[in-house]
Amino acid sequence: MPETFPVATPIWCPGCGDFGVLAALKKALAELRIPPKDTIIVGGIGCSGHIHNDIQVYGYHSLHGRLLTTATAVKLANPRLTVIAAGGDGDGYAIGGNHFLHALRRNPSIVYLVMNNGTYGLTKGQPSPTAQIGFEGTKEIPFEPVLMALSLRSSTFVARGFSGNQTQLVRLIKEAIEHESQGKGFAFLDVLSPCVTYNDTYAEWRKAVVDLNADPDFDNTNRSKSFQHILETIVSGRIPTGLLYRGEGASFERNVLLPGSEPMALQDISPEKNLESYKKLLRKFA
Amino acid sequence: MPETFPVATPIWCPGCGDFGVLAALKKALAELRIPPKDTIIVGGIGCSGHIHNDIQVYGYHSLHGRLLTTATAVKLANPRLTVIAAGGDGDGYAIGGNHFLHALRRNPSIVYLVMNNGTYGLTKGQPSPTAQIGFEGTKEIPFEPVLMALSLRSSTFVARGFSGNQTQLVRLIKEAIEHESQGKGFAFLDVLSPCVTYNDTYAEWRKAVVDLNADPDFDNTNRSKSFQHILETIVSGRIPTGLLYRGEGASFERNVLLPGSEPMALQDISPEKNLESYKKLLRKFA
Amino acid sequence: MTTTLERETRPIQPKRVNEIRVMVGGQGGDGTLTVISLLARCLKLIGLHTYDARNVLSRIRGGHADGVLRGSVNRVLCSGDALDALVAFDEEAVEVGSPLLEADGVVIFDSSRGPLKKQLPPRVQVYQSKLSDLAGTQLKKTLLKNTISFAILSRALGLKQELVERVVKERYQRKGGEVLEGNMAALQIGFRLADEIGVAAHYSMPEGAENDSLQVVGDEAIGIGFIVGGGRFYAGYPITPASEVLDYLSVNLPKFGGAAVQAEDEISAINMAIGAAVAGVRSMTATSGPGQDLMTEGLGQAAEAEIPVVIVDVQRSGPSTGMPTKHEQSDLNHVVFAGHGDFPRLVIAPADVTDCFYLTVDALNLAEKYQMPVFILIDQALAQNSQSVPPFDLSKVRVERGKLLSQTELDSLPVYKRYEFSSDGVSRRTIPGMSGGFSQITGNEHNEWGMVSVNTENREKMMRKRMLKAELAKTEMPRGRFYGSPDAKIGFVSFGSNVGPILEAMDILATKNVPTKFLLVRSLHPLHEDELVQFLDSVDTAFVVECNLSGQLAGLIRREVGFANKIFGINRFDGHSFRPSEIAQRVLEELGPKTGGNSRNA
Amino acid sequence: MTTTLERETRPIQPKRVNEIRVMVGGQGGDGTLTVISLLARCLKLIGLHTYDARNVLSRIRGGHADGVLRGSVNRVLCSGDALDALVAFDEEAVEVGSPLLEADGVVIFDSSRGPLKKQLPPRVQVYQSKLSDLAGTQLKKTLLKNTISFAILSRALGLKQELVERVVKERYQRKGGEVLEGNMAALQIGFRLADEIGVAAHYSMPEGAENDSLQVVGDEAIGIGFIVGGGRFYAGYPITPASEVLDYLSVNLPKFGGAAVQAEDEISAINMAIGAAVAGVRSMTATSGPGQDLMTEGLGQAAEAEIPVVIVDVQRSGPSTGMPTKHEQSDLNHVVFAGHGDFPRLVIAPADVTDCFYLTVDALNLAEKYQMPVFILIDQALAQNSQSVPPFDLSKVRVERGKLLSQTELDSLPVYKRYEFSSDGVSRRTIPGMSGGFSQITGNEHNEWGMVSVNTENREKMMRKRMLKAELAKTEMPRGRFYGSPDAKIGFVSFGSNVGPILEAMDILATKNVPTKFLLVRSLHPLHEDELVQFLDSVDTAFVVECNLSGQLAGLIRREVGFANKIFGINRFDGHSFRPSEIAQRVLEELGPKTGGNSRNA
Ligand SMILES: Cc1ncc(C[n+]2csc(CCOP(=O)(O)OP(=O)(O)O)c2C)c(N)n1
Ligand SMILES: Cc1ncc(C[n+]2csc(CCOP(=O)(O)OP(=O)(O)O)c2C)c(N)n1
Ligand code: SF4
Ligand code: SF4
Ligand SMILES: [Mg+2]
Ligand SMILES: [Mg+2]
Repeated sequence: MPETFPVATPIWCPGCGDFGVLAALKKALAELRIPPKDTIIVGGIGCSGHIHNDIQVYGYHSLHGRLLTTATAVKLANPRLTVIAAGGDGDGYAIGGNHFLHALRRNPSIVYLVMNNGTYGLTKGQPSPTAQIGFEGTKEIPFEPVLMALSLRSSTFVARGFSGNQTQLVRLIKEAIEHESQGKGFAFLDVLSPCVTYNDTYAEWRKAVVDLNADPDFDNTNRSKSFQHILETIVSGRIPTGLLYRGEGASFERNVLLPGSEPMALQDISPEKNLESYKKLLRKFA
Repeated sequence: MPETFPVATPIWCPGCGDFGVLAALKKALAELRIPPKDTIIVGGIGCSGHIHNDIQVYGYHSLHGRLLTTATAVKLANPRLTVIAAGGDGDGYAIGGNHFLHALRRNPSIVYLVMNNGTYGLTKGQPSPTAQIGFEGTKEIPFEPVLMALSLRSSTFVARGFSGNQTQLVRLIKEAIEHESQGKGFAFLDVLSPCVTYNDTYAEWRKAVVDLNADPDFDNTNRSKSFQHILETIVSGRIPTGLLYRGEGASFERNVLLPGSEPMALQDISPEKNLESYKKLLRKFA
Repeated sequence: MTTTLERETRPIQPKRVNEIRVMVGGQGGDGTLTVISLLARCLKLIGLHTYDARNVLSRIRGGHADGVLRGSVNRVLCSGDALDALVAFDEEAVEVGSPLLEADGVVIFDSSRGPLKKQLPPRVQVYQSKLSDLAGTQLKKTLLKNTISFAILSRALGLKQELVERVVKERYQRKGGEVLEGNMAALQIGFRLADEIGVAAHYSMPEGAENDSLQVVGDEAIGIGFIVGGGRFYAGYPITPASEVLDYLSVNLPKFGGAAVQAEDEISAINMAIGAAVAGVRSMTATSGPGQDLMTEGLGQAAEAEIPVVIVDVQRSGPSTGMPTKHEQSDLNHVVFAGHGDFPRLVIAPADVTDCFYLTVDALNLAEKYQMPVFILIDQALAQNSQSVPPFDLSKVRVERGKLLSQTELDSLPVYKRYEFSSDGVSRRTIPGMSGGFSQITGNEHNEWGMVSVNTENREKMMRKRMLKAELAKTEMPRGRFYGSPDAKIGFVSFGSNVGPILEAMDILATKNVPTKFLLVRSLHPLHEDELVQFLDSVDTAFVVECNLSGQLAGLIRREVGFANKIFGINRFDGHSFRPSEIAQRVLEELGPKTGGNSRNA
Repeated sequence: MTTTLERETRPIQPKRVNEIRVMVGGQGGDGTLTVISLLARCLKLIGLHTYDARNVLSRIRGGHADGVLRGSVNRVLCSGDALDALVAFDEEAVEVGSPLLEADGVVIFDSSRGPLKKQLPPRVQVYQSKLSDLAGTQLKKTLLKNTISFAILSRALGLKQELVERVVKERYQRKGGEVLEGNMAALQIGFRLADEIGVAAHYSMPEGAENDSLQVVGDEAIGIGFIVGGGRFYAGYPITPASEVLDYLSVNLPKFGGAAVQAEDEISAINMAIGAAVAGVRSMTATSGPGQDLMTEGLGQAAEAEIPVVIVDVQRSGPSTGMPTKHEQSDLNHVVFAGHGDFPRLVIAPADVTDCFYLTVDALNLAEKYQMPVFILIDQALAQNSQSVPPFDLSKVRVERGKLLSQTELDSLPVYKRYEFSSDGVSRRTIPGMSGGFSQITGNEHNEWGMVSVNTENREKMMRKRMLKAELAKTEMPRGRFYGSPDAKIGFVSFGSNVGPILEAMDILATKNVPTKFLLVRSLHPLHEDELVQFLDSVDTAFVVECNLSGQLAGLIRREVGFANKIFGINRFDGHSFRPSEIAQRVLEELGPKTGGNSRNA
């Protein structure tokens, strides 16, 4: 086997929440024995968006905010791959908001990990759409990605973890990867991952997080009930975490691809291979 | 008073739902006696996006999908104006989805009318994000803009009308304009407006629409209950209409602008006017 | 209601022609353009070549719309200068079409809304009748006026009734039932009407066997080329006049295990194309100006990260939303220069439908061999007007994947680096799923491994590596085509669908003793300087013909090879293609009384 | 732990200098750059002019980062070629800085992680000590190593202790408490350390009274110019190296009843700027390459719909995400040519911080007078490096709103048409809220009323109307600046922050008997052909100096005025600004043994 790229040392500040996400992701991949060669991480642009450099799998560093649309196409091109999109909250909820919406709508089987710190770390601490009121003068009510994810009737996996809770996070990432690998659709996992340099929310978040899956009243298969439960939790000043919703629906690749056909990426596209069908294409115009 | 542009004859196909939206909008503006000179309609790109040509007020024809962000800035520039953004579902929910999300998040006091026909009329009938399953091969579950609007905790006005129900539509547009004029925030009104040429849903929609405001059990001031009610209605095959949610929150212009200051658009910006404060700016660098 | 076909009483002798030009005009969306396609089919069946052009508004119904069909024993690449016949469903259509009519032309007019008002030249033969009313009363469907008019038109053109019936039948066979019956009935009504009042055969065309040419529009030819060239993933967002690529591929790609995705916008479209390419699929996106603008960032990403992707730009009238359905060639500057930073890209400009097919295959090969974005730049006329073309030769199609490694090749390497420096600037590629091929693909500056790097030496080498690829790719880019007399001192330089009008303008000029020659450029970036220098050296005056105001091609030429003082621009930017006569006219005006003189600089 | 300042024993004589150049280097995010700004303040207080430059990575902590400060009795516009002193917090900083050190330079090294390994030239004076450890043990805050080092540095530079104390006090006054105390304590530790082991004053600078210049970076100067020029609405999305404009305006615009909105992306930012402009507000957006790409469609919209908007492009190393924190000048092609279709735009290129201020005011006036998008194109070095500049003269600021009507003027018109044809192409503007001023503003082609139109005659007139505006605007665009000996046969042509290194390169060349001259271009589009023609006519060789690989400025010049055979490119694209010596060197190499000879074409 050829020698390939040397895994990088993370660029993050000491204490950055993203270290926890990286650790949990590595653990989850290892525990599930996902073959690295069949795994691709599509990173966003931001501090978080460097995560693909730090694991020995295939990596693609997308444009700012475009990781989901790129990852969707990777999946269509080769559904045998485990496709993990991972980026920041600025990347995903500010500039990338529309692709988030449409990924939820299409339900491609990819994992989407958002390292949510309420700020734009890499550009030095501007408020992101999830910034808490008061941060850097923010006055708008923070955007709640998990509620929005629930609001799309096609969403099938909505979860939130916390970089400070590794046990839960590893479990959630594993469940997300399983959802993806089984072709069940879009596995969305928002991870609270504090930016210790610009928006150090560790202490508040540690106090506020609550694992809804620990609440016997919480039903994560009922969209409206989950919505209500999450909303109430937020209004009461706590932060809901856990696997917040799990539903069923056809995945995008199932809707789009010819059942049973060879992944496009692996097809023999030499013209001889399809000569007869190509001739048919021409006949339509004769 | 100078003679100004001659109001255009709509470009729409005979029977297009957009005629009903135009009629209702004109009626609402007239009944509320909104001064035309203080009104601006920001149109999208699409058949629907020509509506601003058909009323004698100020008109701006935005780029495809960009009407909301443009309209938001118009409002900040001059909060005294009545700002109405009006466009199609392709414009607003496909290419423009991110600005929709962020308008909901910021809550600027503008009206947003979407002429929703489930298709891209002007480009000849491709499915839009709200296309029904089966239309032109659509397999994805249609996007529900009203649910998404509810999922943003900052939304303050979420409604749906039907071009085929003028009484209700006029009422809803009036309520939306009042919300806007009173500076209460973003008044979102999705209007079912069939495309008779490419996706003629008149008959189905007429059967399916239900006015939730007529249901005494429906509480449009409770976000989760409304969410649940709408979702159940949809799942049961009907289409919820009416004023679906009304809430309170600071508007974007309130959050952003210096209280009591003259609208930027009307300020005297001659340098003499602010010489002393300009000098102060320079002193910071001395 | 009685119908009368008001006929004037001059005796008509069928004129023998090698070519026929017909316009059908009416209101947008009422199916008048169907007449054009029915006629095109008829002419093909008797062995003629066709060219059609459509002129519509950016609205679905209403407003003037027309189509022109030109049939000829020779291949034609534009709709020419004049019309032999005009089918007009309203007065406006007569306003639009009649100025182009030959002196002895024929007009078929639907007088349902009143008799023709427009005064036409004396030798023009007008047949008018209340066609819509007739269709309404007798067939309960006013739109069948189209088919009625087609029957009358076919008589005036001297076409055989069986042929016409066969074509209409074929056309509506699939829909069957009412639709088929209605149209067949309408035909009969039309024939009867024509008989009743004796519509003469004004023209007689050479009739041969059906020719084997294909009738295809440029957008479709690109779609076919894409599939045949091994393309399997397409992402696009609807936009005039590029939607036909999406439409064609949506229907046909799935048959090959591929997918055409309607993205949420053009940013998504190009990033999807990039994503599929990263995974190892030949991918493409197509759009027009506004969408191109939105793809600018993705373009630079593909170049920096060395991802093969083909981007089709179907030009329409800009700037901004502009005139969405109208023709223009004004995106050259954009496709050549847009995007921050210096990076390589290739811009190929097919000039006819045949080019659209073959050059799309070339574009796919170039993209993959040189691992960079490749533009196919066409214009509305080329994209949407159908041309008769010789059947595409599938045996000429090659799929060349460049340095894409097989697993066996990869296994034999001691080290694999995605961006390894090499003598031709091209590095070996792997795709996810291969063992031992891990790579980091990134739009950041990177080292050979694909890891982010700001090392200055590495930076310089990486920049030169990428640029070198474009230089080498140039040797494989399509060469220009030369036409005309080598000795001529008056030259044309142009690209895209202008080839049609220019070739005919050259014929006109030849008849006026102005010999000309013509360099049809087919690679816009990099330009083949050698062919331009040679051509420009050899002429006194070079007319650079382009459908834009600012002379974008002329600007590129000045930038790359100079010759500013020989270049004179012939520009049109009103939303329409050039007409041959207009080009000839402008040349003559410029040359002044004594032809061949040196011209002033544009 | 005992601290030792290891001192070599050569006796030091303070060198009288008119200029001092200091680098401080360490790990990103650990505050080493604060030393630079403290020093800058000190030098200003003794009457010197300063220039600083920062070299950081695109990460928040870790990785090499350094800053260079140059203080001088004259205004300086670049960091020059060499260093007098280097403060290094790690070995890497010594690697980076030492090659630039003067033979008798000074190094202050933090040896907490071990004594300096790097072998330095014999006359270099090294002071090393465990500064971080000292700060950690004595002050419980290792970051205070910076302030300690500053004390030592100030000694080596011969600065007065009171001055240094005053500056540090001023700096931390606002934060007060622990922060202020910590820093003051650190200073004392530093001074004591220096005393203990007798750090010599290596330099002696002329000391005068505080000068009245401002120390400003380009991004801020644009922000100030914007406010003073009447700008009230700004929308932007964070991006290096343009974020400082957003930061500055977020703090300062609200004071004037304006707003700086952080948009969700750059598409939103430009469309917000457009929206505010439609409503009548002077508006602006700023971004760097990736964001510029995304603004392309909005640019065309502003041009077609004739909306005044100012767009600041702060260039960084491209393409794509590239090297986000690094310098480059490679967006010329993009800002001049990006966008489908033909449309007018203006591109202004400030060359120094003073220009940034005044030309922003000009840009606002031009945008509104000619109702079109105006670019301000700067580069990372100009945007983020601070310069000492003469106080901006507010009395020179004019706000010219062109044909924006007052209500009274509007009342007197019989007809109001937003896009009325006029002799200068500019139409009268109204804003919503005015009575009788209804208009339709659109990016579609339109007639004078602003109603969608595809009429061919109207189209041609509207296209020419818009283009005419750019031609007329040109007469008001900033002219270039000329430097050097009029008779020189060797010329430089350049733009932006290259002015600094080129002027110093000219001095170097003068000492080698190579007289040169220099045309600093400040309008990139339209170019002032006259000044270029005159300049290029007058030289044998023109070195076009630019920080990009492909020679974008050279390309523009060739396209517009030719002279290809006189133009020779000096290009740098490794992420750093030119150094004066490097430019001089390249000229000498090119000219070969006999200076002044004709050079080959690039
Ligand atoms: C089109 C574009 N706009 C702006 C930027 C600059 N930029 C780089 S990272 C970033 C935001 C990072 O925030 P987030 O995604 O939350 O990541 P974090 O650094 O917080 O992990 C921005 C705006 C860019 N690279 N591209
Ligand atoms: C950037 C861009 N992409 C594509 C288009 C082409 N386009 C024009 S209208 C339209 C969609 C119209 O659909 P919708 O908004 O639903 O309006 P409708 O016509 O149905 O009222 C599209 C894609 C465009 N104008 N600009
Ligand atoms: S700036 Fe914030 S998000 Fe970025 S690496 Fe540092 S702690 Fe993490
Ligand atoms: S195409 Fe559809 S949406 Fe457009 S005008 Fe016609 S009916 Fe209305
Ligand atoms: Mg973040
Ligand atoms: Mg629609």
